[in-house]
Amino acid sequence: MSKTTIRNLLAAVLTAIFSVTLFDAIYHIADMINPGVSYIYNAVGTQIAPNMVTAVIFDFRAYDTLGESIILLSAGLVVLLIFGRGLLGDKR
Amino acid sequence: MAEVQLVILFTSVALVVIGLYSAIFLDNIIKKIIGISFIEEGVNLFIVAIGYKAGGIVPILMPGMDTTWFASNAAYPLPFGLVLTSIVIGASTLAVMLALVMVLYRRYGTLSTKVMLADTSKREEYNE
Amino acid sequence: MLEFVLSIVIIVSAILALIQKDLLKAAIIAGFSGASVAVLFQVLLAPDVALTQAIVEGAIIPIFIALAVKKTQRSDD
Amino acid sequence: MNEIIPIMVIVPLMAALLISAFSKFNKVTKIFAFVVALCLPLIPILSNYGLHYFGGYQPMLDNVTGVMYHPAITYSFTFLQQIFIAAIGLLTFLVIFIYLTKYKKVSGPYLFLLFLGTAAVTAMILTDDIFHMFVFFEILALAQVGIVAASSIDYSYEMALKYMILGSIGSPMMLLGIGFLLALTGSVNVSDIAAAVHAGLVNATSPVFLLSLALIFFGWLYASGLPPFHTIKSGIYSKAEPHGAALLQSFTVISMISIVLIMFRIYASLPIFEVLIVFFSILAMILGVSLALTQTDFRRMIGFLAVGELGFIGLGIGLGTNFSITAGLFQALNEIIITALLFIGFGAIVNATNEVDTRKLGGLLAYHPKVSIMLLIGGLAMAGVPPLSGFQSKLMLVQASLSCGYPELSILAIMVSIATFVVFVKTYYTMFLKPKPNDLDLENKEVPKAMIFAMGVLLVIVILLGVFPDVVTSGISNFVGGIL
Repeated sequence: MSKTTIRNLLAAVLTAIFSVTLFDAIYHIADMINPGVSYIYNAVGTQIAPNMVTAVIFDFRAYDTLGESIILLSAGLVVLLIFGRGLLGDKR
Repeated sequence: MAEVQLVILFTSVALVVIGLYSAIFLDNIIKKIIGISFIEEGVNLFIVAIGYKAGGIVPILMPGMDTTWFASNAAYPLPFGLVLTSIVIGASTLAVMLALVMVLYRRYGTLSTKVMLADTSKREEYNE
Repeated sequence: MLEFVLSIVIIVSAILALIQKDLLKAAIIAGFSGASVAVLFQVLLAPDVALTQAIVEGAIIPIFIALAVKKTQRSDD
Repeated sequence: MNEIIPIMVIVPLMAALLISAFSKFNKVTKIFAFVVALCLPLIPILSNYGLHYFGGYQPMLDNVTGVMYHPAITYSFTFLQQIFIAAIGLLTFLVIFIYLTKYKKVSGPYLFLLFLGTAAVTAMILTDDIFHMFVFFEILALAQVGIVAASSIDYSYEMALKYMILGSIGSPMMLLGIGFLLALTGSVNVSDIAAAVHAGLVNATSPVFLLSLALIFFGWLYASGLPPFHTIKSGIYSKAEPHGAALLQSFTVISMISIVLIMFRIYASLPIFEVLIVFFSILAMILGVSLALTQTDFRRMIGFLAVGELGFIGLGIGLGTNFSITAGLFQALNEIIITALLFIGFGAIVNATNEVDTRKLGGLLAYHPKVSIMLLIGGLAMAGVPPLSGFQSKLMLVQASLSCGYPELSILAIMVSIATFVVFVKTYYTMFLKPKPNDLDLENKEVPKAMIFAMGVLLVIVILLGVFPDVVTSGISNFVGGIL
């Protein structure tokens, strides 16, 4: 039995165990959902914007949205870099 | 608890499992990347399903609604906000991966992971 | 009822995308799955997320994958 | 409220954006990058401790359930954050200084990525919000991939793609774990989640809670390069430019401790959590050292040694007492500085000889005496030789595991330290002391002055921390007392 076969078998078993656990957890979680801070958002957010999701992403968690736009920008820059702009040294 | 929610939660986990399977076991790198996009989709679907409220309304305050009634009946906005961020994150990482694949294809002429991502230390010894 | 149909459509199209030999078709089917997820978001009372999902997973990602496939080989063997 | 705290993230972020926009003006970019990099270690030292609520939203009381929630993202800044942000700021300054003096024409995207990575780890260690940490974790992953892809070393794209694919499996898993926690507690703020767990609102033995631990733990293993991700992490270090690798390993260490501290605050009541951390740490120590022994590429060797040292941090945190966590965090600080010193020093050798294979090197002591002496002291510090800083933290770790009643772990830690010493001395001997091979060509180059300067600064810190460890450990100990 070669090394890759054993590794594949191990990965298959682990994936199977993981999927079964995940399905089991999902079955339980539907009863355990706790709204938590969302009540506060729905109560306070009406004074900020009519759409609560907008209130969350542009007011309470606006800093996450900044991070999101930074990711978009940096992904663009990394793609440009991969296609050859701004590499170090004399690569290609 | 609502039946709708349970069905959608199961769908999301099924998507995660399908994506995980393809990302681990398939050889073609584009298929792997499609599988990774399924994992991200499944996770997003899971988080949105947390925000669902049976018999609730869309969390948008329409003119004429009472605010206290709205607060106790609207769906939960926090998971929706998180998912909006994570969708964009997933798309960005996918774009970077595809760019790397396009450059590496020029060098190897194949999309097989076994050839493209062979263990580099072994390959260096082989080349010498 | 709608969510049952959509769930089946999503899972079946995900599997179809992964067993498809032609990578361009696989990209389009993956986009179809993403668009169905967007409709599910609408069912789950999240219209904003549904809009973003429909644009990103339904259109932009399939276009990226199709571009990558166009620059590389088209079939999977 | 403390207005300076977000400035620590915003300054490198804005510097990155401005540099990428104006990279055409070479000279201006160089001066600007230098000035900003010089500011980075100074800002945390000058600012006060405190909390920052974004948007000014103080914690609010939910009238229905009577639970306090943090509606906005919270940053908390204490002594621990101060010391680590100052360390990463200093390291960024040195790396950017080396980079600016090495190349005549600066590359805008590369400087962007260096600053972006610094901003991302700063946000990760400051934040008290698990989803915010995830966002900056993704930014960090992109920055790492970019730094590796930009280097001029062969096969860097392959390594970047491999890292990216593993990352795109690891980080959605972490997000899924965060989703489970969000479902159980209704919040993504770590203080809220920890309060809910301690108050018994969450059933701590339910499979859902355990699964969320497993998923976030998987993401942590990927972020910190513990087994099964040790090979890819050391590969990443060896495919980056040496000064980039010095920064990459510090990113790894800081993301490791910031995630593990968050996990510790949430899951410390589960006994299996500490067992898991200790298990993977021991695995990392053994695998790291034994794989380092077999390497012929010395960059790869240092990469594996760095992974092995990560195990010591995990060991300290996994033991779970105040003293041991202090020891682990002190070890993290020492590792950032010592490994950076080693990467920069070996990078100087690569720069001077264009050769990375230890079998083809030899007799470098006569050619580069300063570098070799400093490297020797760095290696001794990593192995834990008194009176250097590595000795102090490892001594604390050994004492901690003895006082917890695990003498086996302390014996193991000592043995791994000795093995580290052996690996380092073997490599050092073949590179510096063994007679020079005939076909080795050493005519050309001097080691850049900037590298010597950076190594000197780091060496001074190593010696100072070794002689006066109390300056750092007493403050860290206070912080640990706050989270226990």
